[in-house]
Amino acid sequence: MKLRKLAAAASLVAIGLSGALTTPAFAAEEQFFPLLVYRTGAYAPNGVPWANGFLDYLKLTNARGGVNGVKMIWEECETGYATDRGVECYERLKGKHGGGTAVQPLSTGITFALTEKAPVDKIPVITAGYGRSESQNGAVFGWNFPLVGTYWMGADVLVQHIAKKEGGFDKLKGKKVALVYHDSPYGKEPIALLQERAKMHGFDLSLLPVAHPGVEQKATWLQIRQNKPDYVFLWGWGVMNSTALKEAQATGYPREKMYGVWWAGAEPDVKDVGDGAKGYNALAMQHGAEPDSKVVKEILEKLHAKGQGTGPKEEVGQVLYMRGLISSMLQVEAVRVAQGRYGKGKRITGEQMRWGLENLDLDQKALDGMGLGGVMRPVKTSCLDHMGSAWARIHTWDGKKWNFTSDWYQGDEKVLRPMVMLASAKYAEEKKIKPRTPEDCKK
Amino acid sequence: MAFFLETLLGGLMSGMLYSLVALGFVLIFKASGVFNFAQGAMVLFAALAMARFSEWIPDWLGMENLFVANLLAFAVAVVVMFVVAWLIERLALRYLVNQEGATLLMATLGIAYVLDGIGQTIFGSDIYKIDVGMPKDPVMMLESVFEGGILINKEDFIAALIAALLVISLSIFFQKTATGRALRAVADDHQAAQSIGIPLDRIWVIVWCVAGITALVAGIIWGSKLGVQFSLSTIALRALPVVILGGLTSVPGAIIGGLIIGVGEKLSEVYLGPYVGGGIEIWFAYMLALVFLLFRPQGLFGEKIIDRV
Amino acid sequence: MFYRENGQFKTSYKADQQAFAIPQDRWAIYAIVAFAFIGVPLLVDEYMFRAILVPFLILSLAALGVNILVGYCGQITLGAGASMAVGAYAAYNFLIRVDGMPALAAILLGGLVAAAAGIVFGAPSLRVRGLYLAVATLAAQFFWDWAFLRIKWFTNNASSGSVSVADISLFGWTISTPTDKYLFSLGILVVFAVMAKNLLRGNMGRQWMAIRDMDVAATVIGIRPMYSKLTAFAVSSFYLGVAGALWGFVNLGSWEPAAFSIDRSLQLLFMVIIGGMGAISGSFFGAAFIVILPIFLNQMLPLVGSLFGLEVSTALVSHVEVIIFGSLIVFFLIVEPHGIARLWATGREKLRLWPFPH
Amino acid sequence: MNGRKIGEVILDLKNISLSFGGVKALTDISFDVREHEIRAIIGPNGAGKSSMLNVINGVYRPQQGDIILRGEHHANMDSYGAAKAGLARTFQNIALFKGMSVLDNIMTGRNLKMKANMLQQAIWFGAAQREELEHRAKVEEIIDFLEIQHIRKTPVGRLPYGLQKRVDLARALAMEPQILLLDEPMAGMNVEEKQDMCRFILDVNDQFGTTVVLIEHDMGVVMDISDRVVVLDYGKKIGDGTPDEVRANPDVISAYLGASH
Repeated sequence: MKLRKLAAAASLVAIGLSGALTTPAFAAEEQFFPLLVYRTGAYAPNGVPWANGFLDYLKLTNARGGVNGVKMIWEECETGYATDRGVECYERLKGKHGGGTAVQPLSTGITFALTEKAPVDKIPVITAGYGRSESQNGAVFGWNFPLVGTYWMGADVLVQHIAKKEGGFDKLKGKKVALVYHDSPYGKEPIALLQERAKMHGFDLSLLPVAHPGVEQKATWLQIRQNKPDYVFLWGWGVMNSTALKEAQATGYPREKMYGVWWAGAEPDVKDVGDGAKGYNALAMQHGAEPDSKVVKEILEKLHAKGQGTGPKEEVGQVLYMRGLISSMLQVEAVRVAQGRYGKGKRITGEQMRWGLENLDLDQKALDGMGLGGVMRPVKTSCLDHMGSAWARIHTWDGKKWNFTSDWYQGDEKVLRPMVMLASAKYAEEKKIKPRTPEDCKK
Repeated sequence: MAFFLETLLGGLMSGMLYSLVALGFVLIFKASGVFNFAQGAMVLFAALAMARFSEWIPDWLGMENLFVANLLAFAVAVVVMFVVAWLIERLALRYLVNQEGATLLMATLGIAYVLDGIGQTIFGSDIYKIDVGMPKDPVMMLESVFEGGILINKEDFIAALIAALLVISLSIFFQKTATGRALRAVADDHQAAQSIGIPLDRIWVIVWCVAGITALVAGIIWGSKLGVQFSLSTIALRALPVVILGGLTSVPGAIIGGLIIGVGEKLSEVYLGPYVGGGIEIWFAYMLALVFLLFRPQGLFGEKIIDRV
Repeated sequence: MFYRENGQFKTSYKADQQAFAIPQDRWAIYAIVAFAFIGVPLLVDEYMFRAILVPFLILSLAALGVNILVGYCGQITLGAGASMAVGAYAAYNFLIRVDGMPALAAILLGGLVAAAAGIVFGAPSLRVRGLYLAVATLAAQFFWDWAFLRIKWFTNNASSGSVSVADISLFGWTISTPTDKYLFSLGILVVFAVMAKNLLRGNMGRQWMAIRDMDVAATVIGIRPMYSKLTAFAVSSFYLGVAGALWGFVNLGSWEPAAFSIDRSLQLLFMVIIGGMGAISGSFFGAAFIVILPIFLNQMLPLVGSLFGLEVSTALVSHVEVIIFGSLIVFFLIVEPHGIARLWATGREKLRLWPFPH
Repeated sequence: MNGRKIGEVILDLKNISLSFGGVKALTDISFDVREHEIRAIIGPNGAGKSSMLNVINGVYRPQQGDIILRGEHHANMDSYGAAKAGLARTFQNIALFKGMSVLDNIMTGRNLKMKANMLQQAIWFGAAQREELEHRAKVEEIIDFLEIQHIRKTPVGRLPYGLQKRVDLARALAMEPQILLLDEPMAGMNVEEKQDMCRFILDVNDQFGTTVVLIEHDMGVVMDISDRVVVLDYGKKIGDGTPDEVRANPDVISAYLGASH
């Protein structure tokens, strides 16, 4: 018992010490971001570039002089993609340096857990391109921000794309679509939408789960070989993606008919498959690999050239790096918006941050200004719409790099909205949440 | 029918790959009574070494030839695995002689953690490539007999061949060489072997070295198939039912067990899976092994265990 | 010198059979429990509650369950996480499917369901042991992992497979603040620890230990291996099930099967090895150690690194963490198979004799 | 010799045969045990003596034969049934519970007599505590009887061999058996310890009227304390009778001479 107390005391001391050390001396206002990342474990190859992009944009913001002089500060915590560790990280970091501004867990599991805690702590949970799809409804999910993309919207775009390829939604009738998915809340998210769409258009949807971490897929692909689906949607993460591509190659399933979600469409997923992945398509959550964008050049010049960059230089501009960068940008911009209302040059609280996130309005000019012109489309959020943009396109791997191969699609509101409303109403009832009204939003 | 055969063949080939990992278990268990849970971590460690050195060596030496680079990397990886084996014996196992099986099992779990940590610290935790020129595309067979033919995965086929070769050479090693015979003597009776002058600790180092090499071969095959990444260490969990089924002390058991498990899980997933929602192969393999255990606690080819009072 | 038994004579077997026969120990335990209930809530902050103390309490309870099975009955298990999962999901279903079900009752019923499942998957222990049993328990682990992912009924048809529980209440006391959660978990832990102590010092505990130490001899004096092993599985799974339900209801609030994966099973086993097999206190030591070490390293390593002008990345910290865990497991198995609890006991022994070593 | 009265046959073994794989351990062995007597089984190493005891209390299952305990026929015993029927035993290679104290080891011998259910035990106060104290008192009597008060709380693993043997006996006695099977209770002891052990066996037999079946190597001891002796060699019975009869049996003599004992 004594040992336990000793250790607890020691860790308390350590917490105090590290707090003292990382607090810089100068007086300017600081905006603190807890960083939940994973650089180890089964999903590290995908977690690392995202984290590096995320971090680099915060560094770049400081190099640009902060947000109206407010400096961005952060602390990293390794979650290993495990929910309980993620929660511990969140608890540890949320109160530091005057409180966390917003948190981005990069894990659907952690998102689910934090969804319960965020309203209590008043810290927004930003899940750009992941998390629970119904949390788009800000009236019920007041603190969740699935900015720029949800899985339902992504799946919807995929269906639209294959319908276009086939020559219209009516041509989907009788077609076979197989969903190969990571057997976790993440992988299961699109099922509801795909089932809805399957009902609407009469295509046949088969579900093929793959157990964590996804290195054993032989049986899955044997089934695909037998059923010969017209399209395979891949909802994988980490090593599951490259394994799927290798198995597809080994069973001779044409990669051209495979479509990945945006988490299954980055360099780590295809690079060691190389030519075997040629022709494989994936959703681009607006952006793809953007080595030529202005923001990337700026980062290389302002950070990496001075040895202040995070991670290897080659990674800058890759798909997941850009995803991290954009996620980071969105929160920095929300800080800017919030400052506009609550005082320029001041530190904002989590609650003020929420207002900022609900009033994001990044038009083309703003994007160009940040060097993100051509990388993504404008985003405009509201109190009731926490996604802000429902656009995506497809990119294809040519054996060496990702190239855009489609026009922009927009998720179909007529399909998405009812589903979001239904699911969030169910959640509100379970949790006894009183949805916010437009009047509440004005506060 | 064609599909059934295909599934069967697919199962046999993944079974062969499981056997390759299972062999490492059997070797160590035979010679030292240790159920080496760290075998998976060793596979990862070996594969990481191989992948990284085949990347670094051309850089250091400034050469291009992939074959030579692979060869050199293989040699270095072998040395690395020897060092690992020696350290494991030196730092842990020698203090755990004659402990209960369960204790040793837990110790190897600890070793697995250490290897995972050190491996990723030295070699990194990204996904790496081993390119030994394995063909990736499938071939079709018997197209005249079945419509669409039967698909054979060339890579798996070669892997199965290599596994078979490894088993044969291990058998020869055990039967024909003096060291091999000493190993078998140790396996039969530690004290007796010691009393006729077989140095136990050296034998154990050798066995761990051999297991290290099997891990390396398994790592190369699996690594070139899946990419070298942390998840590779989880294949130990897939090979576990194989050894249980085949018997912990039997080399042929590891092979037959691997084939049975491979076929069993693929058939179950393909034919049973769709009725219950799929994803059943992992626990099905375990259940298969478990049901088997209840009827034959020593496994297919294992030695019968008799308790004496 | 202060820790002396001289002059304390027990005049009845009753006094000698007490849970803590030495008065100093007894008072120390009372003091610690009292401090935990009254002192701690006054002293520590929210972070300590949420990130350290609540997980510590719940994992202690789980480790206690594992210790009963592994440390006292000698049956190895790699499926402890599965028992927690069964407890958590069963409790969840009782809570949402039965109107007016009190949360505490749901948690206990979850424990009972876990106990039943534990008996089923413990049955192979009658035929197999050691490594083979480890495999049987792994089968349970993978089976339940799968079942909770795949069988929608268990998750109330949640499309994601993730379930959540709003704040629970106990006789009108809503458990929502970290302090509430802490006190609730602490209360349950204390009750369960006392019950474990009672079981283990009585006939049941002796039967388990007899089976552990020498099962043939145990049979000969009339202990039925089947009954003893299965009760050990049942009691252990009951503890794990309750711990799992608490982990879900109180600590996470929202969870998915991955919260109770094989990693959790291994973690619990390590707690018991490091803390001390066959010692109730070992469960607490082990849980404390495993909860605190990663947090401690996360804080300390970058500091140590900065002393030498090195930047320690989060990746390195977590690698170092697994290396340290692994090394400690091997270390304890070699040097002190009874873990921290025995080190502590040895230290106390010295204290009792101090200052005269003989 | 003393005042106890040897009674009827309590345990009758008929045509017992036991083999492991192809190896015959016991071949067609029959003998009986009478109430209150001390019955010895002797024979050279590997004669099948321990196997015989293992058959009697159900550790091994014989392929053939009939075990008649108090008039009830059993094709084989099971250990639990044997324990319930009042058979207790000690082991040649001491089978104590190493992780437990002497007291706890002996208390396990009472397990069949303890009735509190698991819930009562978990709550402790009430039925379980009462029961525990009752049995503790009984166990303390045995501890006094075997003169091991001073080591009550010691883990058995730390005890010297002779004392472990005594604890082993104590645990068997705690079962209050009707028939006590002793497997080489004096092996490895010095003369003094042997004398103590002899005294205990005779006292048990005398005071509690317990029937004793005993395997022993030390011929002097066997001939001194036992009422009847059965002799095994290579799994076969070669002699049976009073010590004097056995001593005069030519088969027994040749077996022992041949076995250089």
